[in-house]
This record gives sequence, C-alpha cells and structure tokens, in this order.
Amino acid sequence: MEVSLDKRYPVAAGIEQAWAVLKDVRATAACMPGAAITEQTDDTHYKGTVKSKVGPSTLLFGGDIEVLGLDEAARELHMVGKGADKSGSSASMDLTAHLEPAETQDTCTLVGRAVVKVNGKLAQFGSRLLVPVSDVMLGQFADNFSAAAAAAMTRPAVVEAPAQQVDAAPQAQPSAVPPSQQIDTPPAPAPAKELNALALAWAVFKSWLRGLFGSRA
Amino acid sequence: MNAPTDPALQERTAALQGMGDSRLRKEDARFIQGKGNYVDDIKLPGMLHMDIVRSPLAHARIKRIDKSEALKVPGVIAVLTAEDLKPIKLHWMPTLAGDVAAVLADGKVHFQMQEVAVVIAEDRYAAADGVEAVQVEYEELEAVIDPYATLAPDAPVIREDLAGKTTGAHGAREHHNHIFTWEAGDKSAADAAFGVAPVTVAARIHYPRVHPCPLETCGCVASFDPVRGELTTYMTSQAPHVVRTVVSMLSGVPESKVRIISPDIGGGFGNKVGVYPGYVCAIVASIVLGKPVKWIEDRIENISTTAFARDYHMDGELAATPDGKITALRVNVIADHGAFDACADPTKFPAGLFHICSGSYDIPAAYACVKGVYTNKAPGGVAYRCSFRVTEAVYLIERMVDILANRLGLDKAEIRRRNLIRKEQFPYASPFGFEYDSGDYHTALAKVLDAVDYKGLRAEQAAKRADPNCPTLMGIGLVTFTEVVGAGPSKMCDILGIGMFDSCEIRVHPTGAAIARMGTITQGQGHQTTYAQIIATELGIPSEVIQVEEGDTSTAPYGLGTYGSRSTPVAGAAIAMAARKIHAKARKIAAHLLEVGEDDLDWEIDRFKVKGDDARFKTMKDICWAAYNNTPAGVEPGLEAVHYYDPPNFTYPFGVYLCVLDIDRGTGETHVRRFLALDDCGVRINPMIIEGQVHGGLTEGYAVAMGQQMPFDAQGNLLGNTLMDYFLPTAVETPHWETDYTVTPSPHHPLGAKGVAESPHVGSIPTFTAAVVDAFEHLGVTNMTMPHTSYRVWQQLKECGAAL
Amino acid sequence: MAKRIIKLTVNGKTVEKAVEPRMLLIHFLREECQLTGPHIGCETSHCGACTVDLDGESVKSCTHLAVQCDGSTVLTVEGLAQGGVLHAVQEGFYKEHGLQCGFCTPGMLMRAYRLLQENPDPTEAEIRTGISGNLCRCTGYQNIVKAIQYAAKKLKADAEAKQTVAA
Amino acid sequence: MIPPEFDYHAPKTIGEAIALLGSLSEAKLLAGGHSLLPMMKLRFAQPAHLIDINRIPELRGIREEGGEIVIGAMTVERDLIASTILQQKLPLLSEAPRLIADPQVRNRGTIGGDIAHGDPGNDHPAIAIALDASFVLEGSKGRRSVKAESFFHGPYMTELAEDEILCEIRIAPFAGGTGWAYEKLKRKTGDWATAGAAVVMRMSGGTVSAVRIGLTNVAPTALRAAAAEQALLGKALDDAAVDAAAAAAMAIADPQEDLRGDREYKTAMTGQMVKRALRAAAARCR
Repeated sequence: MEVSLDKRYPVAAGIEQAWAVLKDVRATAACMPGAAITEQTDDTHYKGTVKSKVGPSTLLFGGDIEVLGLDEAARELHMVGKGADKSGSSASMDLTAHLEPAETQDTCTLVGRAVVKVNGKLAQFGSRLLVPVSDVMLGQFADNFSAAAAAAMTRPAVVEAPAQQVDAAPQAQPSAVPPSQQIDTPPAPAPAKELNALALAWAVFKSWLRGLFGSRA
Repeated sequence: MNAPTDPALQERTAALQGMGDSRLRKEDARFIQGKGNYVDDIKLPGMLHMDIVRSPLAHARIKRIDKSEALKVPGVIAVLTAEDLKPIKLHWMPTLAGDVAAVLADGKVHFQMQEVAVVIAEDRYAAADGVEAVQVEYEELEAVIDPYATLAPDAPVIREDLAGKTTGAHGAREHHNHIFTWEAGDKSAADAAFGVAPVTVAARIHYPRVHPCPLETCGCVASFDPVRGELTTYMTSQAPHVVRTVVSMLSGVPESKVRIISPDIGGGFGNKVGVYPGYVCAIVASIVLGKPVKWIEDRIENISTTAFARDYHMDGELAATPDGKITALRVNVIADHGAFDACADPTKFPAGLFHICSGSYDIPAAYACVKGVYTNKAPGGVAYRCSFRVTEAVYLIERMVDILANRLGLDKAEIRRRNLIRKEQFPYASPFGFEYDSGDYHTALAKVLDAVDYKGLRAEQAAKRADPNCPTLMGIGLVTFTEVVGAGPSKMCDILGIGMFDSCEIRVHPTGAAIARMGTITQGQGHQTTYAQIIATELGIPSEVIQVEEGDTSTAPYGLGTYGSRSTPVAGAAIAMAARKIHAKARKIAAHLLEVGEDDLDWEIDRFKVKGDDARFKTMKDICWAAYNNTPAGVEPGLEAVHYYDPPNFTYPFGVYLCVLDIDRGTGETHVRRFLALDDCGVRINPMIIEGQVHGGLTEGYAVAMGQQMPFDAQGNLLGNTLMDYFLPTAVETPHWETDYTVTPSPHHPLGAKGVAESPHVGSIPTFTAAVVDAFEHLGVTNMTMPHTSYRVWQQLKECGAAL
Repeated sequence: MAKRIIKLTVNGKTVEKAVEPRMLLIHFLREECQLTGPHIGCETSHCGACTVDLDGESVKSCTHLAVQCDGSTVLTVEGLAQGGVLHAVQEGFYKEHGLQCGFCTPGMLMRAYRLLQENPDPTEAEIRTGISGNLCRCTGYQNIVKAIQYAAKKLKADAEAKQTVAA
Repeated sequence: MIPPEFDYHAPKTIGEAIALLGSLSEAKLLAGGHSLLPMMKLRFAQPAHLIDINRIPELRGIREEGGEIVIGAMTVERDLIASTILQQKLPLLSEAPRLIADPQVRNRGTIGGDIAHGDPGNDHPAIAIALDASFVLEGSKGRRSVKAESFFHGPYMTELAEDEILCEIRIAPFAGGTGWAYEKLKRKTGDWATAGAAVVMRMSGGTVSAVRIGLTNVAPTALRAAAAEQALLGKALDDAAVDAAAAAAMAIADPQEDLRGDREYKTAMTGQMVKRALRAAAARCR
C-alpha cells in the first residue's frame, strides 16, 4: 500500500530559522509525533523509533533514517525512514521537504512531498486509513515544526551562516554540528500534542479493524 | 437398479438400504452430539503447541532473525528457522508439481505471510507470545504481482534458487519467472479452421484467485515415538496415503513406520490436498523434541497461505459458421501459480484437465496452451471443489459460447442446441483426446427449458428492457456443462509416480457383518453411509451391519484420496469389484450347501436360489456362517477380498443449469430469483446425499461468482483475509435451490456411477456470470469479471448509463 | 499474569478452575473442560462454530473471556441430549440431512436450540435470519432450514402432548 | 489468534469503574468486546488492564423518565429490539438494530459501546443524530450531557474524556405521526454499512414539517445531513424534493475507499440510502 502526499504548511518563523531546524535531522525528526532519534551511525544514517501509544494500543516502529540530500541553496531536505513493528507490520516514508519564503520576513512555507508505504497487518487491515492518518500526522508534524522553528529564533547561535554551506554538495552534512550542540527542540504544546496523538492512534487502530469486525464492542 | 414389483421382494430390498436408497447418514450420530473427532480435538500426553512467525513483506531478503527474546518467553521450548532445518535438509521440500517449496524461508521471503520461523511452546498462548517476540530484519525487494508483468525481461527474479535452471519439471523455462508451457490439441488444425472461418470471436476471460476456505482450517498433531521409531501424525489431509509416502521420503523414516491418520475433517474442498510447511515443521519438532506437537492454522493464515485456487487469465477464441456452428476453439492461458509451483495435479498435467475446455460441444478442431508463471503470491492452484482446472475450463467455454451467441444474435439456448454433442455420438472423442463415456445433453437441456418456461422468461425480460423506468435489470443465465472426474487411468494419471487407482478391502464376518476399508477419506461426503450401500446391494447384507473405515494409513489399503470427485468413480468401483469377488466365492459356497452346480443358482437380492425351486435357497447370512465352517473342498475358509481399481477412463458427469436474477439499478445488488440445477451423475447411490452435495456446491459457486476475491496491492499485501471481507454467504444471502436430474449411466463404471459433488460448483459459477452479463446484454455488454459484487455491478450500470 | 478462580455451571455440572484473565471461553471449554463440540472457525466472531448458550443466550465463545463467565451457566452441544434422548434439533438435523462435514453443526445446533425458544414457530425467513451468525460451507443451509422446521414441529407436538397429559 | 496478557477488573458501580479508569494505566473498558477482543487477538491492542463494565446494573435497561426515554449505555442490541417501550415510542431504535451484526453479536453488543467508540462505521451514531439524542457522560468531574450531534469529533475522536464513561442515552419519544427509517447497504449479514441513512420526519398538510437525517460510514464521523433536511422542510415529498435532499447529502459525503467500494460508489450510495429512507419514512407518517 503506497500513497503520495503533497503538502504546504505555513511556518511561524523566518526561512533561516526554519532551515536551521529542517537541516537538523534530530530536530526535524523530533517534530514527528512520537518519533525520536536514538542513535547516529554515520554522517547520514540514524536509528530511530516512532511510538504511537493509544488507549489499549501500542505500535512501536524501530528503524533506520537515511539523509539522502541536504541542499543548503534550495533549503531542501530529502530523507527516508524505514521501520517495522513486532506485530507484523512495516512502514517507510520518503520525505522531501523544502522551505519557501512567505509574504512576511518572519514567516515562511514548509513544502513537503511524502511517499508513504505500509506492509503487513497495517496494509491488510488499515490501508484505507493511510491517507487520512498520514494527513493528520503530517499536519501535526507541521505544527510542531513551526513551533520548533519559532523557538529556534531565540537561539541564533545554532544557525550556521549560510555562506559556509552554499557550495555544499547535495550530500548531507548534518554532523557539521555535533549531536551535543544540537538545539533541543521544544515539543509542541504537550497536552495538545498528546491529545492528537491519542485520538490519532486510536483512530488508526480502530480503523484497521473497520471492515474487519462486523460486530460491536 | 430395476426395482422388483413383488411386495415381499421390495421389502427385502428395502431392508438392505442399498443403492438408490436415501439412507440417513451413519456419521451424523457423533457430529450432532459434539463427538466428532477433528484434529484440534486431539490431545496427547505431553503435547506441545507450535505457532508460526510469518513475513509481513511479499518479497524481501532476511537480514537477521533473533530468537533470543522469544526463548525468554515463559513456556517457549524452542524456535526453529531454516538454519535449524538445513542440517537435515528439510528447509526445502518437493511439491506435487515437481518444484520445490521453502519449508521455512531460506534467506528470502517470496510471498506475504510466508513461514519464516516456528515457535514451539507448552501451550498455544505461550507459542503466540513467542511468535511476537521473534525479531526478524528484512530488506524489502520489489514484489511482482501481475502475472503478465512477471514475464518482462527486466522483472525481478522471484526464484533465485532456480538460477540457471533452463528446464523445469514440465520442459523448457524461457524466463526466470516462467514455470512451464503446456499445450494440448492440434494447433495447425485449429489455426487452419480460424483461417477460413466466416465468424470469429475473441475475449480475455479472467478467473480470479479464490480460496476454498473450509470452515475447519488446516492442522496436525505429530507424534514421534523415539523408542519404537514410529511417527504418527493426525492431519487434515484429503490424501493421507500420499502424504505418508511424501513424509517418509522427507523424514527418512521407513514408510512402514509412518502412520498418517486423517480424523474427521471439517471440509476440504481442495484446501487439504497439499503438504504444508506447518505439517513438516510440526513433524520435525516432534522428532527433535520427542514429544507430540500440535499445529493449528488460524483463519488469516489459512486464507493467506494454504492453497489458493484458480487465478487463470484466459484468452479464448471461437471460430464458427454464420448459423452458429462452432468450427474451432483456441485458448491461451497465463496461469499465476504464486511463488512455488505447488499445484495439486496429476504429474503429467501441469494444467490439470483444463483441456476439457471444448465442453459439451462438438468442436472439430481445438488447441490450448497454458503458461505457468511465478509471482510473489502464496502457492497453491488446487482444485477447489472441482476436478483439476475443470472449473476454469468450463467457465471459459461457457463464456465464449455466450459471446458467440451475442455476436450472431442467436438465443443462448439455441446456439447450445446447435453445438451440443448428440446422444448417438457417444462415446465421443474430443478434439483434445478425451473419450466422453456417455451423455444425453439435448434431453437435459429441453427438460430445464420446459421446467422454467424459458420462452416466458425471455418475454418478461424483453418487456422489462422495453420499460425505461423499470428499477431492475433482469438476467437469465444458461449453462450446459460437462465435467471430467475420477482421476484416473494410471496410463495417464499419476502423482509422484504413483498411479491414481483406488482401493477397497472387505471382510465379511461369520454373522454376516462386514468391515470395509478404502484408500479415500470423507470430508462430509458421507462415505461411511454410501459405500456401505454399494456393498449392501452387491452382497445382499444390510448397510446397517457394514462398517466403513478410511483415513488411517495403518489399516486402510493404499489409495490416492478424495478430491476431484474421484471417490465414487474410482473407490466406488473398487468397492463393487471387491464385493463381486466375495459374491463369486459366496456362490461357490451356496452351491456346495445346496448341493447343486453354481450355474443352477440365481441371485436374488440377498440370497442364492436354486433355479426353478423357490423353496431351496441360502441367504447371504447363511453363507457367511458357512464360509467359516463349511467351505467346499479346495475353497479356503473366510470371506474377504481386496481390489485395487485402475479406471479404464475418466467419467463425464454433465448438467444444465439456469439462473434468473434481478439487478437493483440503484445499488447494483443482485437478487437470484430462481436457480434450477439439473445434474446427470449417472447411477445415483444415495439421492438424499446427492441433493445435499448439489446444494453445497451451488452455494460455494454462488460465493465465488458473487463475492469471493483475494485482492493484492502493488507490494503484494493481501487485502481482506478474514471472514469479514472474504465472502462466505450466510443463510440470508444464499438463494433457494431447485434441483432435478437425469440418469445416463457410465458404460465403463461397474455401477454406472459418475460422481457428483463438484458438478454444482463447476456448473453454477459460469451460470451466475452468464445471468449477470445477460442482464446487461441489451446495453452492449458481453463479459464481466467476477466477483459480481454490488460495487462492481454498479460500476457496470454506471458505465452503461443504466444506474439510477 | 495472576490466575483467577472462576466457578460456573457447564452442562449442569459445576466447574471451578483457575484461569488466566486472557483465556477465551472457547479455549476454557475445549481445553479445560474437554468439551470439544464447540469449534474454532474464524476467531473474529463471524462463523459461529463456537456458539454456545450462556445464561440463556446464544454467544460466540471465541469472543468472550472465561473470567467474564464467573457465576454463569453454559450449555454446549454435549449437553443437548437428555437421558440418552436426542433433542428435537439434533433429531431434525439427522432426519433432514442438515449437516455434512459436521464442523459448523455444534454451533448451528446451539443457535437453533435457542432460536426455537425465542421463536417457537419461525417462518423460513425468520430461521434464515436467526442463523445468520453461523456459517456453513457444505449444506447451502436449505436442509438446515428444514431441520429447524422439523424440530419446531416436534417441540410443538411434544408440548401439546404434555398439555393433554396434564389435562 | 491469542490475546496478550492483561489484568481483569469487574467493577459493580459506575463510581468504581471511573475510579479504576483514573487509577490504572493503559486500561480499557470492556463492553461487548466484539471489536476489542479481536483487535487484541491481532495484538494491535495490548491493554494492561481490562475494566469489564458488564456487571454494572445501573448501566443497563430502558425506562421512561421526565418525558424522555432513557437507555442505559450497556443495554444490548437484542434488548433494544425486544423493548416494548421502544417499539411503541421510538420504533426506529428497536427496528434499526436488526441490521447490526448477527443474533449472537446482538446479544453482547451494546448501544453505548457502539456510540462511545465514535467509529463512523457504527450504526448508532447516525441513528442517535437522527433521533436528536443526548448522551449522559460521567467522570471524575461529575455528570454532563452532550447532544449526539456535537459528540463526534473525528474518527474515534469523541467528546468523551479519558476518564469518562458514557452512561445513558436520552431521547424524546416520537410525536404522533412521526415517520422513520434506517436504510443500510451492506455486502452481507454482519458487515458494516457501505452507506447508511437514518431518517425521522413528520408531515403536515402534505408537506414536510420536521425532518432529521443521519448518515453512516460515509465520512470520518457519522454526519447530520442538515442541508438535505433544509431541502425538504415545507416541501411535498415529491421526486424533485427527494432528489434535492439526496444531492445535498452526497455533497457532504467524504468516504474512504475500501473493498466495499470507492469514493464515487459510496457517495452515490449515500444518495440512494437517503432517498430510500425518506420514502420509507414518509410512508409511515400518519
């Protein structure tokens, strides 16, 4: 089961600040609901987890993230995440995101194209939910990203001068900043995020079973 | 059976409950009291439970399997992977089709939910916990789902284990995903006929992948006795003796020390013919651990991995004269066999008996070519309640005949009348080399058309079509099919080199009670009831005292099992022949007791009488007793016989089915208003059971035609593998069935019987499609692909501008 | 997980056992009580092969926890016949050829048994709806409908006979 | 298919249940269990605790109170069908459950469980919207009442807070002359709706004087087809009016594709079900 999503989200921060977050894989990953980077294996490879914990349901995806491209000039990040959970599902997302200036100096637009693929139980029981669920997840990602970018504004130290990176090959250099110095991206307003995550994941799990159980709890 | 008129004789005949009697079923007593003995009911001391770790991906490399967490789960005893099976060379196993199949994935998975590892634990709960704890790392590969795309030059290689193999079990392989190409008929004759034909029609007919889905899933209990070195396995198998042979070959345990017991089976329908990885792993686990190991599939595993059916993509062509006389048939098939060629067909027939596809029609020239291909789907290709690939064949020819009728503006009954093989042409040599044994197709057709007032129905349909405000579309489907069953003559048919005979052994005891054992195995067909009826009539002893036993390879004679409607045609014949051997000996004993010559005796129902002297006779009961204490000189005591029957030919049951349905133009829902099934299965042994078999076959046919499907997405995920989505109709959806019959005995079968259980499945499916398509015919539609769900039918309504 | 002691009446006998909270009623009956009449066909509450009578209602025991049944009364197909005499529904299935492979039969019988108490004189449509939670792959239901009609008739006759005796 | 381990609790009162819900982590309420248990067998759901609310008498039963019909949330479908109160005063609610699941499941499945899950595929949400029902919720902060129409926020997102339990469904009995219908298209017995429509209406002087329409499984939540209602009010129920209402309902349908059909089919079926339900309801208006 595969779907492509093209999205545009407003960001409540200037393009430079937003780029500071976007090019930082850890910071960007942290904006994905329930996602976390657990380990960096080399310049472009990371290990991470995505956890959706909802009512009775827990889906823990462990997997790899590879940064395929980080284009300073185009303000574009291209990364692929692949993972599997223990109950027999796997999922992957090929994400290309770049930033465009907006009308005002202190806002910009996050433009994303994601190709989401799911296999196993997820695809068998929940394929029809893929689009709406991905929509919600990306929507939350955008909110968190915007919040992170806004927060980053107050931390000019971590924003490298573009000049240094202008000639950067598409090959990513996220390790230019050692993990220890990475900005700790503030989470989006916790209650809100949690509520969404709960409702969302509950939706996912219950929805997988839609069409599966012609009966009632 | 010419029934006697004398009341006394009638009474004695009735007392036997023999051939033709609607005898109530002997097996029911245990089933209605919950005392059936199905495989999951079997509990052995110290028995362990096995569960299977399966791949979420359809095509992937296995990078790593980590058992450690699973082994920590309380109650888990062992976890086996391909690496554990390698030393004993059991990580791959041979298939019935001459291919090999992975028992546990060997570095690569080829279809979704393929077996990757097994967990053996103290109970099924711990086993399930263990399965969840096994960590497997995969590297996803591009999956190939489309059977045409799989033959593209650059298509991913599905079977790396076959690299460099340019020939398979059935000849040359022309592509890395190609299995075989099989031809039948006379291509040049067919091509010539098409060359000069004034009328030709062509169509691509897809018969989608479906699953037999018996209510009981597959399973086994393997029990190896390390002291005696004996392996006993209780197994849901339609062919226990063949399985024993395979198990012996695989395990190295001598066949004499392998015992396969098929207990009560909760429906088979072809799903339980094959040998599955679960069986092999349970057996290995039992041998390794020295304890009984039970494996029971769950429903999702059953639908997803064990033995699908059909998946034939057929390009059919008919050549004809302007007045509708068919002159030639050509058909080219792409057969999607999934990741391993595990079709259950006679060895020499990789496409089964698909070449019955000239059907009930007198077609001078015909040619068929079937190409088998690999895709990233589960293996199978079994005969789902039909003889090998006969359902596909009948579907093809019946669709093509309707399409030709449409082209010529001929009525569907009329075009059949013009092409059906005539009574006097039997035995009829088909263009594919079959010799149809007997038939009277025109009589059967006329009987059905009269019964439903066919003319009246067509008039009603015309009136409805003329009314633009009519909320429904009315369709009439008519099918005149011929099956080929009873595989089969060993000169043509074998499995693993073993001829497809079947067997019977009868022992009659002093009191006149008998035990009979066969190589077949009932899955609901009522063998214990009907087989006894055959013996009762042949030997004149009551059915009630005849015990029929099957399914235990240690007690039953070797037989090929029950599938492809072969029990009555093959085992039924073996029973009659064995009984006749006993009958001949009984005559000797009777002559001895009555002190007359054998030729001075007449047989009458249950006794030998001295010609012309009704007072002097010996009943079979008398003779049975004498057989153990007073046999003539030179005649050994006892009264038993064995017969292995190798049929001289297949049998060819036929039928005429008619369906009337109405389609709701608003929702696309179909309502079957009437369905009449006329079957001719030759001589009828138990009419009650025959009618029951027909009801069941029609209902399965309805399910296949109207709802069953196994949809895959581009990555090879099977969508809809539970009973929520996989269509098994309830009593509410199932139509009311009308049945009728004619009797045209098989000339070569000792009883004249042909077999019936599968005709209604084979015959009804094209009838439903014909009816649905017929409803749209005036709108220019000539074919539609199953299943005819409300959704698909509505799409057709919309396309034709007929949706409300 | 700590086991719970549950006590229930199964086919007239009191059964007291310690079970895991997650144990399904169908497994409790089949594994703990050795009552293998009820079968497992789909595990998602669609096929009805596991149907038993729980406190006077038909339920699918594959979708029910044993702990939920503490204090309950369960009747399975094994408890239908009384004193060696088949119940009318059992007789009906036999006489009308209402079964073939027999796998759905125990659930079908238990549903028919309860249906005829809910509605002693059902129409064919009511019977078909009444057993729509039970799947059969063999019979096409036509003879099952006849079997239930047979049982309805017999139960009615038996009841009338009783009344005349009483009168 | 074996559920994972969990601990089991069977409170006897609503208060105990709410307390458990507040104190236990990863706890889930167990009502009829016919969605939750299969989900657990698939190991999608792995609650540490199940709180079985089947043994709470105050959650069951149907009664009349202050001019309202009050239905306990744990009242099973079979009891709705059998209720003489409903048959006489809210016939839609005793008739519609016949189209839900199958007889065995209707013996366990509850109206409250059906509603509380907020599953757009469930039938009661749309029916409750058509009936203008109120839901009584109770939690640690006490009781509150919510209109059916404003209860469903998204797929499985409802007004119900984590520590709240749906206790009652309150509905005003039908006024004289009220017509009703629930039309549900499904593939087979026990299936979820491909599309469904619930209608409650009254006519006076040959025109529609009141009407409420609820839609099942054609959007992320059950919907009230307000525009469709407006298209009918004050009009005679002729083909034009019915078509207009159906069109208005189709306009708000936002279904997801699945094996039942694509968006186009489900949207079209929304219109079909609305038309059929309106005609059936009209035929019952006296």
